[in-house]
Amino acid sequence: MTLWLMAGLLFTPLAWAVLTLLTDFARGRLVTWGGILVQVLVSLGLWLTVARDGGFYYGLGGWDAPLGIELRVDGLAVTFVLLTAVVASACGWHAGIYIDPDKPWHRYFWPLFWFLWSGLNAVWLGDDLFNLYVGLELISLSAVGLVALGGKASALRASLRYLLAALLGSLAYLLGVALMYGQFGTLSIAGIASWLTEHPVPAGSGLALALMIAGLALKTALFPLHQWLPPAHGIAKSPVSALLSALVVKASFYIAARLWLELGEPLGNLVSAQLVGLLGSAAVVWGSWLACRQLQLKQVVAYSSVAQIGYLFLLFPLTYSVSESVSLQAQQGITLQVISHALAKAAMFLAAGNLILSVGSSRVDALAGVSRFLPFSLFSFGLAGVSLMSLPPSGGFAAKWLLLQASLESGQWWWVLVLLVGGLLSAAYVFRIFRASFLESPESDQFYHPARSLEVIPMILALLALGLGLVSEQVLSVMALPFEVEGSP
Amino acid sequence: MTLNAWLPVFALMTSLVAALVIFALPEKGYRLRTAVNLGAALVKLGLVVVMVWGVFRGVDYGVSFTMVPGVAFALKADALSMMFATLSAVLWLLTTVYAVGYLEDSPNRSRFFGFFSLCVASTMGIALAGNLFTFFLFYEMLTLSTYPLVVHRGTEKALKAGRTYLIYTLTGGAVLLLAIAWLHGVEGDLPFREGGHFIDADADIHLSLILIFILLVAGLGVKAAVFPLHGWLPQAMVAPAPVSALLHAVAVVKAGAFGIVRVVYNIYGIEASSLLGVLEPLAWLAAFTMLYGSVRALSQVALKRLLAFSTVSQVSYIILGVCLFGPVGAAGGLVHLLHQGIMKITLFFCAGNYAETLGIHRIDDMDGAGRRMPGTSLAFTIGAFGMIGVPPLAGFITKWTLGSGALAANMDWVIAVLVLSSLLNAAYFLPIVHRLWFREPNGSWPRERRWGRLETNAWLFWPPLLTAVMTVVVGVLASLPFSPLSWAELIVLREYSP
Amino acid sequence: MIWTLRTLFIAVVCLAFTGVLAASIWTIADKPSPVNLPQLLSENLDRSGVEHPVTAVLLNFRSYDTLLEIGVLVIAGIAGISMAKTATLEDPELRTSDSLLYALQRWFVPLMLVLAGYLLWAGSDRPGGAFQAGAVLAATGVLMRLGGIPMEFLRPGRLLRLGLALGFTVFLLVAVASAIGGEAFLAYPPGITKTLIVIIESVLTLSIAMVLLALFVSAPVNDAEDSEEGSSS
Amino acid sequence: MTAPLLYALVGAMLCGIGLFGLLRLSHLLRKLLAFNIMGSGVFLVMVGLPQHQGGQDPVPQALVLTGIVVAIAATALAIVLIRRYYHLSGMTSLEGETTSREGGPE
Repeated sequence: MTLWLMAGLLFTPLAWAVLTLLTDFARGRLVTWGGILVQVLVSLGLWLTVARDGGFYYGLGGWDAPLGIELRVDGLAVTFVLLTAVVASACGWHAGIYIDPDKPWHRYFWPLFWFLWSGLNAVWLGDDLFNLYVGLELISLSAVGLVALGGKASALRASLRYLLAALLGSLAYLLGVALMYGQFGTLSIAGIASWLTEHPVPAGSGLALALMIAGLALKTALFPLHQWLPPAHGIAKSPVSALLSALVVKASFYIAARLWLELGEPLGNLVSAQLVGLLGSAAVVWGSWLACRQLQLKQVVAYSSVAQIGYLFLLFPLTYSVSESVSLQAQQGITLQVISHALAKAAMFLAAGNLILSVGSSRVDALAGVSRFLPFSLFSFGLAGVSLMSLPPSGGFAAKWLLLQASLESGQWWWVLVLLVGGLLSAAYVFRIFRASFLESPESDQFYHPARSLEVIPMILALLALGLGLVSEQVLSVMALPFEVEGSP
Repeated sequence: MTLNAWLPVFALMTSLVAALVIFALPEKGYRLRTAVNLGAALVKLGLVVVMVWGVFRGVDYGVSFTMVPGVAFALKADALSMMFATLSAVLWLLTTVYAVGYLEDSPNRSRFFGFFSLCVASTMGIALAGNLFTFFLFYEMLTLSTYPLVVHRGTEKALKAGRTYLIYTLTGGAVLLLAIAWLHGVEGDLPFREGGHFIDADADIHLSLILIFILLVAGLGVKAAVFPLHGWLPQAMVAPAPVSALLHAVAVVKAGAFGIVRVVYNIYGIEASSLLGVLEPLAWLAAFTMLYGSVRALSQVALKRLLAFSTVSQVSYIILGVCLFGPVGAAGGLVHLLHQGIMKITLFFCAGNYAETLGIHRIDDMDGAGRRMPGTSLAFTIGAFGMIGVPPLAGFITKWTLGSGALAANMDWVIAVLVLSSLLNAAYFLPIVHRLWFREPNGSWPRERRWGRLETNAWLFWPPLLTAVMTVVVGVLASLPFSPLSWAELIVLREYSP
Repeated sequence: MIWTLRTLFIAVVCLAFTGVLAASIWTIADKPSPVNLPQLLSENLDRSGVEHPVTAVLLNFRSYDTLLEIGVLVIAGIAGISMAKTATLEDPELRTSDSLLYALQRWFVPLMLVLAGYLLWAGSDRPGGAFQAGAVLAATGVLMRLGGIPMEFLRPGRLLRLGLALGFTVFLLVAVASAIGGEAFLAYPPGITKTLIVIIESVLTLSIAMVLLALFVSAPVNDAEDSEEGSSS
Repeated sequence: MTAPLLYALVGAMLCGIGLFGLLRLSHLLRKLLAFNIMGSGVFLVMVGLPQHQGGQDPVPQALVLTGIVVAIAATALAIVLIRRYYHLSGMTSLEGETTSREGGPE
């Protein structure tokens, strides 16, 4: 059973990529919707399996680490697999209706979409440093392809910028992998971690971790390495933006977090942990501030991603040399933040796309008066905003609560200020959109209601983000499952 | 789980479901929307009445589950929450009736009533919250759902007021969250409990507790419009009259005041608060706000702004009452939660009627309006007299009880403040009453009204009269069981002898 | 002035980076690594079905890496041909009448094809393999294209897409088929490992050549027509 | 010092040079070349470092082969993008953009 679930997870996206490559857009859409169903079922199946039996290592091709590639199937990984299934299905469903099927180059949307998905699954489950690199590249290149698809010069510039940043990030990561392999002779994260628990830390190994995390931070667009993100996320088609902001940046963060949690205690140091946290805080403030100043709707949302990503990096200081309970709280908080941001941001981008479709302009001030038409998408946008502002009962709030607790308990009260100020700043940019929509202006008569199904999708995502806070205990409990270590090196 | 556990949830859901249904209804579905609105309000009132009876008999209503690791989402009905719940359920019904009339033929009604219902759902949640965490959850939801109501008119002025409102309340919310998170870090998850949790607190956490108390009051004080955090309230007056009525009489300011009551009684406990020495400064602040609001009200020219400053002053009565150590003063403060709600909603309904029917917004235009709209003006007069504290109206009961409580608590200066405040109340309300009845009309509205017809739309006419009658009734019958005063005494009894 | 300062700053940063990196390498090189992977590998080489250890690693022990790697290549190919929107890829400027090039072609194309075949075959016991062969094959295609020899299959039609996907598909099918046979994923059934690997290598060669060639010819020559949502308009 | 270690150290130098190029150069093709130089440096480190003491190690060799393919795919994609970008805008660098500067109005 597990075999089939793993196969479904890793190979059906690849198979669907090939299938959709051979068809045109309209048929590719049907094929994709079928594939989405399979993926959702498989992801759910694996999640249930892990929720029932606990996590395990899975050696691909019958070869265990360190010789072969091992996958780490634990609660966190399957939670993200499921999250990906939800968000990517929503984006795929939305894209099928949203994207113009008559443009010949749009047929390439589906294969790229499926490659992206397979890369994401590979990253969530990966436990092999080099395999993670290949997975990252799979994600980056398909994401760049999606941004550039059929674009004009500005889209190409954005995608080039994105590509160069992603490549530099990958190289830094790969250099770290090279050093790690040179030092430990294995590529398995679990192998390195277990060796480090029994032996003294060898000299010169901090740089490898630093390089990897720096490269991944660049790919995650941590301030001040964030400049590539807003143009790329802002200019892509809305379903693509949603995928990028919701999932793609999370993939590189996920690897960084995994590395830090497994290797950070022996190889890291306090200064760098605090520094990463500081950069995250700067991202929160600076990203929100710039989001307030953007004139384009999707740029607002894109800069908001920069800010929200900043929170994620508070994981580093909050898990370094603190008590077990604080570390757990911080991990839970960050996990919730990842999930709720993924859901909320996907909802927001999709809703923004619908709004742009409705008013025929991408500017914020073009929204004047649209509130009168009671656009469903505006409502979804607002509900997603509640989560971004981390107001209750959203998942964002639950995340913030846990992070507040972790900061207070570990005595690092300065992060408390960041969390509170960040919430207020995000309220500033979210309500800026609402302010525009509530303005009663005489000329706002033009309004086009997009198809209902386009509007329903962001609403579902937004409601999930909102409701996540109420069930966060249940969601987090899957992560805390015991992990079967047998078979680990 | 039994039905009892679910009653608070149902009470919460009535308005939540109503909100969702209303959002889904088309703008033109006027009848259906009104029916949903009134139906939900009536159902909610019924549920609340059942729970009041149950709480009186000592039934335990409550439901709770772990929401975030370490914290529970808890709904619970105790005597205090029923007081607030009753207030909002009764006044929601009346305000809905009023709003249906007030917004006749205006645009965006679907949006308005949707958020209006959400707002009431939040208020209900605040009333029924079983711990600070849950309280905060609904407290923020209230902020969000009132924003669209404040900016409802969509003018630049309204949007500016909305922004001010948000800046104040969201910042207050952030401070409150900090305080709650800190408190949680110190003591863990604290359910609201009669007598509080900190009576035997270690001396080494006293400083943290005092700091947390200050933060809590600062966070809650924004909504309660305690000086110097009151700035949003007069600006928010651009909202339509039913919103002002609801915001000022029931939802927002009361949520803040109610929160402070909860913190003092059910988190810290009155004795522990007194022991920590935090009550006295709070009492001084409340007293100052009482006087400050009244003084500012004196110089207002717009009727609704005057009422807003009057609210600033009146809400602090509640806080002052809470700070008086001793059962009598406490009852006085608590009962004002209800009394002020009833009186102030009357005044706002009347102000709305003047604006809607005669186009009066400024005080100097009110000359002689009493002849044109006697019913409304009668209601206004009763409300104003109540505010001043004329016996036997509701305001008198409050002030009398507060005064006795102050004496019992050996805080004689409070009497002076009460007297001074009443004089100031009279100083700004009596001239208006005088204008209404004894000046020649100078407005441009038609002088004579046609006989056989109400002075204004029936939907607008009856709610203020009804609340005016209530103002009289709760004053006259204050000593009967289930009167607000008796109920407040029941709460106090449970608090002081847990 | 600012330009120079900036350059200087970057230069100093890069130098420092190089220094730290070199120092780190120096330190690491001192100690033997705790896991002796080469030994483990040679112990298991028999079971891999290939004699050459690098090929064994690529196509057996770490075949998932290779599968994804081909995926990356296909992505690049897809993204490349999505840029080429012309129906015809005939580029008159490229059609040369240079007689020297013709002469070269006549000699080189067959030679290079043979070389590609040799590289592919050599992969099982010597350095070499699918990628090298594919690269040579692609170079042959480039040469042909420069010489103006029409290559119908490079039109962005189904044939090209099929070619792009071929190697990847076969690889994937083998992976799935092995599971149907009851093995773990990407585990080759014992006995026919060698055959399967040779098949995979051959189709991979074709696909790799196809992708590289497609990327070479996807010269974007027409204007984009799609409007963007986020761009200022 | 053995030959593999020398490779690794040269790789470190190439990394530095490539990084400098990536950060300093503005012409897109040069940036891309710089990326490839840095990539080569990384591959050299990857191959050189483990073989310094352990002797022949096929694993890093295989990894580098995979890495090269990935790098080639990325380079090819970048070139296609650069060509198309040049075709549409006539520009060869990302600088000089006035439309999407950070913070400024767009």
